[in-house]
Amino acid sequence: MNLTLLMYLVPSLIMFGCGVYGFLTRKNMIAIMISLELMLNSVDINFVVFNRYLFPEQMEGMFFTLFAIALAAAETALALAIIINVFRVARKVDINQLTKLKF
Amino acid sequence: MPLSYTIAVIAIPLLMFLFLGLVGVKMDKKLTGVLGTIGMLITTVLAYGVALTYFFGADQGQMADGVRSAVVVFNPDWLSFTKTLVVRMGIMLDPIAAMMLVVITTVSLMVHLYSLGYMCDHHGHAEKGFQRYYAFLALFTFSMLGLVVATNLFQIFIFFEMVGVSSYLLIGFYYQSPAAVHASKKAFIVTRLADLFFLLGIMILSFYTGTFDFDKLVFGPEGANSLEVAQSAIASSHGATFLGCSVMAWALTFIFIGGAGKSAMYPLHIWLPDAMEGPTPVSALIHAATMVVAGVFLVARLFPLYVIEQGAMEIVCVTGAFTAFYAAAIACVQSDIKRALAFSTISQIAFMMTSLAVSSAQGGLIEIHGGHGLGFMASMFHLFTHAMFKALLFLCAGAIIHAVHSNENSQMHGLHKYMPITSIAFLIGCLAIAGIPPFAGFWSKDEILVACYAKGMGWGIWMSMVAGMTAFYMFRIYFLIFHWRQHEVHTEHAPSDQPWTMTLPLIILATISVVAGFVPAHDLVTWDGRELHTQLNWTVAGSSVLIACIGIGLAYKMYFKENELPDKLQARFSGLWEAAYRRFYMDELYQFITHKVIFQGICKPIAKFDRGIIDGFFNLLAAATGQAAYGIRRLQNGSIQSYVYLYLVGALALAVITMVCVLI
Amino acid sequence: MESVGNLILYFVVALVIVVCSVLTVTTRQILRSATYLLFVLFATAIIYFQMDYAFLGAVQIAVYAGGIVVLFVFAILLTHQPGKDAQRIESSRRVLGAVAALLGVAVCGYALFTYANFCGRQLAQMPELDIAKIGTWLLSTDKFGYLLPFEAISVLLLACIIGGVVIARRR
Amino acid sequence: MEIFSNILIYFVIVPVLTLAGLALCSNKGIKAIRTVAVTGATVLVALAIYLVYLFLQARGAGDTSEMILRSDVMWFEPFNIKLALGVDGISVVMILLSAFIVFAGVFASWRMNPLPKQFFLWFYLLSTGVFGFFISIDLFTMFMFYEVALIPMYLLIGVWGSGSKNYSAMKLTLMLMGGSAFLMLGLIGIYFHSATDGQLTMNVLEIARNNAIPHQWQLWLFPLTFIGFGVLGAMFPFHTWSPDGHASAPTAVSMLHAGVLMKLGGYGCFRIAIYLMPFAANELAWIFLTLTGVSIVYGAFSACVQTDLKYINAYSSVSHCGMVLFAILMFNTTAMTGAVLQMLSHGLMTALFFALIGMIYGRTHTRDIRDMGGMMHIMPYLGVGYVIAGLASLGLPGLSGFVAEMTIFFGSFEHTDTFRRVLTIAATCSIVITAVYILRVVGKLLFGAVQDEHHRQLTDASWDERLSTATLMLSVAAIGCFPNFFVGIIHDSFLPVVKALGAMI
Repeated sequence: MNLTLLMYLVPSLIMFGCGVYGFLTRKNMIAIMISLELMLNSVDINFVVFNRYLFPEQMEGMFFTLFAIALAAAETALALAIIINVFRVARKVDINQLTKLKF
Repeated sequence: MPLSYTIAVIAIPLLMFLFLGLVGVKMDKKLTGVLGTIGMLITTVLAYGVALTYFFGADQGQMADGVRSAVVVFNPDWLSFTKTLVVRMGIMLDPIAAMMLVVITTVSLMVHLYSLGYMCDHHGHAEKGFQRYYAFLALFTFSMLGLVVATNLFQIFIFFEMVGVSSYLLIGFYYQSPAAVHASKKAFIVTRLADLFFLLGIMILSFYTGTFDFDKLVFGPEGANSLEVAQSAIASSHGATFLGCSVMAWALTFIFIGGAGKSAMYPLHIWLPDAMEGPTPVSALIHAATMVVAGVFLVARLFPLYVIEQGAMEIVCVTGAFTAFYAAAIACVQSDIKRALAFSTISQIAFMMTSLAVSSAQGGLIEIHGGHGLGFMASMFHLFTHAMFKALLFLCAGAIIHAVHSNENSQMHGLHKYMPITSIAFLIGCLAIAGIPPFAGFWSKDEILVACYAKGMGWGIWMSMVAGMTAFYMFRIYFLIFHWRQHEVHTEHAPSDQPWTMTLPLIILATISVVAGFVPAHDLVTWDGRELHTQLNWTVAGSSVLIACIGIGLAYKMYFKENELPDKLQARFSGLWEAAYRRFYMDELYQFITHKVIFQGICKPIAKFDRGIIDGFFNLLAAATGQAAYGIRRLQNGSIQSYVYLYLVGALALAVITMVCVLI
Repeated sequence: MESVGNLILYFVVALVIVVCSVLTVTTRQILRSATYLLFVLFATAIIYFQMDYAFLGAVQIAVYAGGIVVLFVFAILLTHQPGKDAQRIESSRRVLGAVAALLGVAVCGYALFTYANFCGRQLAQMPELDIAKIGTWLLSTDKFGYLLPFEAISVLLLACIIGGVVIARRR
Repeated sequence: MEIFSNILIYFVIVPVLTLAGLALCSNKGIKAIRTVAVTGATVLVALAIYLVYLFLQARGAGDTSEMILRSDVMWFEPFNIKLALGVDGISVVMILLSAFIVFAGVFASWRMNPLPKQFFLWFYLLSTGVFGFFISIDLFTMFMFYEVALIPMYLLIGVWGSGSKNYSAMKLTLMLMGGSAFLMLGLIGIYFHSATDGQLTMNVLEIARNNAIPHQWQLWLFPLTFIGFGVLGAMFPFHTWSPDGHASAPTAVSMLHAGVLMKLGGYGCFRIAIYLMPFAANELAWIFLTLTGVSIVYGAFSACVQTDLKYINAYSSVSHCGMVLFAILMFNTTAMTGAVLQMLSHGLMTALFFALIGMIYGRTHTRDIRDMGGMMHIMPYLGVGYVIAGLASLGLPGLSGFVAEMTIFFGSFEHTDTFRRVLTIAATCSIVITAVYILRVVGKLLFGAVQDEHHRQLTDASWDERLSTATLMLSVAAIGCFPNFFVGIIHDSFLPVVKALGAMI
């Protein structure tokens, strides 16, 4: 039995599905961020395995993932900073209740 | 140019109106009145000059071959509709115009003078709005003079409107009284309705003849009254018929309706009794002597056309005859002195109208050319005399009202003792209108009756009967006011004759009413300008005097001394009496039509339709757009999760579609 | 033919990924959620190692597991009282989310299994990849040179730093 | 630049300069603001009178060209858009009318509060649009100025209005913009069929000369343009913006809007819709004749039961403006002359009406005639003014309404077919209904007893109000007394159109 490309894609797909589910259902902003990370991660995996399996001579996928990780880190940091700030003001993190800026 | 100073007759009242209207407010009240009266006096002198020059003067271009023709003094273009159809504003003198100048200026001068006293309270202080009153009087006089000297039909229409407005302003002079406001509104709208028909008539007539000008319409190109243009116009429109009548008949009928509105012919008479809400001198000037005869004047002006178009003439005749009787019947039971006089006016104007209309019946067109037209002459003559004695009666009524502060004859009674001059003047007026020789009314009314008998025995008898009723109701009023029983003095001041400014016009008018019958009208105001040789028809004259005497005798019997007879008769014929007193419910009918049908039935639904349906549609459009926007906005709810959800749905749908496409 | 160790490792990793992913989004305690995420991230790192991208795996562990998750934990601790469960998610929302997620998975899975003819590929040989090479590539402008994205990311990170400072500053 | 030697361009430059002057004034300096505004208006009146003089001189000297004072400046080469200027008799009198109403409007808003500077800024922007529209003969330029005149309306009503001003401003602007959407489609269509071969053009005169719009296209484009302008001309059933809009607008804006802006509609219908598409005009006239005929009677009937002074006047405008379009559609010189006279007359007397209503409203703070009475006693000047305006409206000879209506009726009556005859007679009937509602309001508002004792303290018109209304009253009387002067200016300008229409039959 060999480890084919598909075998890596399937867990990644499931991870992505979980991310989507979490993103859609969670109300807590931090939980949403976590779901987002799941999705990002799954995409990272895809990039890497596609690169490794299909174009082993090249490095695009790997580098893209590298950058994506960096971006994700920055984005998460910023997002969490915002969430904490919002929490400081509104004392809540539930997106259903944070409707002050709506419309 | 001969007679060019006629312009001053028109211009002075206009200038007086502008002057009094613009700067009068700043001036002393009495001064404005005196100024107005002086202006009117000058106008009157000039107008007499014009009339005398026209009738008797050396040749001013008005006499040709023994025929008195029209003189157009000047006639500039005012408004061009097309190259040929041009409205002109000018002055034209012909017998009836010259006569009307005299009538209008005389009565107007009397009213100006009389108002100096009438428009003051008992202490001699002028009423509020005195300046305005004189300004409006001047405006009215101007408009009326402009009307009678009109050179074309459209000019008459213009001044018809102008006199209508002056009348509106004067009836509503006491604008804080709701009754006056209502009456002025009613007068204007009813006459306006009539003017609509007048306008339609002018439109039709001018369309087929291509002109408004009288010198083309009714006076031929060469000399007087060759009817070529009119005839050719009628011939040219001969094929054009509408609902079975020739277009010309329609046009003339419509024009008559216009005149009927102003002259208060049934059923457009309803405004005139209400118009008595205005100051009494105004009633004397406008609603007895001058403006109300504008309709008669109009028909007389277009007389040659009516002669050709007998259909229209019949309508005039029937309307006139009916109105004469109808108004006389109502006048017999009115208790308000001015109302009674108003119905009397309606009746008398109807006499003139009928007289005009019967005159054409003297044979065919050829004979008319030959010089008949007694009715025309009689009508104009009656117009003249009636203006004098009816103005007299109204001014007397004004003096009485001024003395007793009431219009109801129940408040008067027995005034002969207190106001002898007024009483005598009133009596002269009554005798004149009743047709007792030698007073003015006898001569003119006699000619009318002769003309009516000439048309047919029935017409003559009918009109004689109305003449008898006239004598009855006039003396009924007279006896009820001046006799009946002792006057009960209600106020501190016992009623008395009024100051000279008011009495002098009464005396002058009474004098005129006595002598006016001897004016040789048959030489002067004939329809074709030729002298008309008439002589007294003894049969008709005798019988009409007899009928008048019977009427007077009946009135004497019933009303000279207080007695039960009137009440008994009233109880006996209560239905009829009530109907006549309520003017045969014409006002109620109009009220129903205007308020229930037009106002409630048309205007309100239309306004509702506009707000509800049409505006509603646009609002609905806007609301639908707004709702759609709100609906779409819901998608933009700020929740990132819904966005993702929608995005997913969209992406999945795309994917599914792609797959399906690939599969197929 | 893979080595058995490799296979076992793969299955363990796959199992961890699937189970922990599901747990991440279903647990009602947010701190646990972060912890499960950590496991997923570690498992992902192991995949990178398996793929011979050692540097990437190291970055994954250091940045993601070491940095981001720590941030999450801090944020959670700052905004939540420990031990308190999140509210139960209403079922309609859950069902809708699940349907959407499952549908997405189903469509992608269907596509993978049906059309992706490359899915059976085996792991091929790859040239040696050391850190020096990665560093050169990152800063070169040749083919496989990534200077431009590198700089772009730098600028972006700078912006993020400034943004973070601005946001976090007390007013 | 050569174009600056054309006097017409100054009709745009003067308002723009006034705008600039106003912008330089400080918000507080009410005196400076008034001075600038009055100077601008006075210069405009002087220019307009000079233009009439120039026009008469040119015509007197035998210049029979369709438009005088022509000049063209290329503006946007690819589409051949030019700043094409030129006037004929109709534009000349329209410019004169606009100048007078702007003048009166400035005085009517003498005590405008708050934000007088901003008010006059928008007011003059609107005027710029109006004058620009009347002097240009290029479709694009006309449309542009048309929009310039339209948009300030929204702010003028929305900011300075009264009552439900937001709703009204929105309604008015949206409906008029809806109209301009139609119009724009129409104009684009005309442009693309403006020439059979060679250069497409926006110039009205050239399009008319080319006469190249295919007949089946005309049948589409004519309704678009006619309705587009008809909305502004308050044509039934697109008139509903008028009552609400006027009711909420401040005095001067109502004046300018009813007095001038609504005239843009009639002018446009004539100058663009009918002139450029005579075939469709002939074919489709019956539809629009019916609509406008309905407008006339319908507006008059609706006015009979309104209780708000401005509503009465707005519905009366529907009736009177219906008369304008009605007459234009009669396609003969007399009726069309009447239409322009009616535009002048309606412009002046409605402006007068709105000015007076504004002044009364400013004192009593109500416009409901049921709450007022006996005003003649309290404010005689305004009362007399109102009566004069009313008499002008119901067609008293000597005032402008009469000559206009009569010319229209007599012109319309020249047609012998039953359809037009019936419509003409129906339209003629409106003179009675007009009398009814005018006298009703005069009776309730001015006459009778004073309804509210507080009204007894109110004052009569101040000098600026007197000046404003007296200007309009004199103009109304001038047209009414010397109609042939105006007819002489207007009359010949219709000949090309009537000729084009005649060629179609």
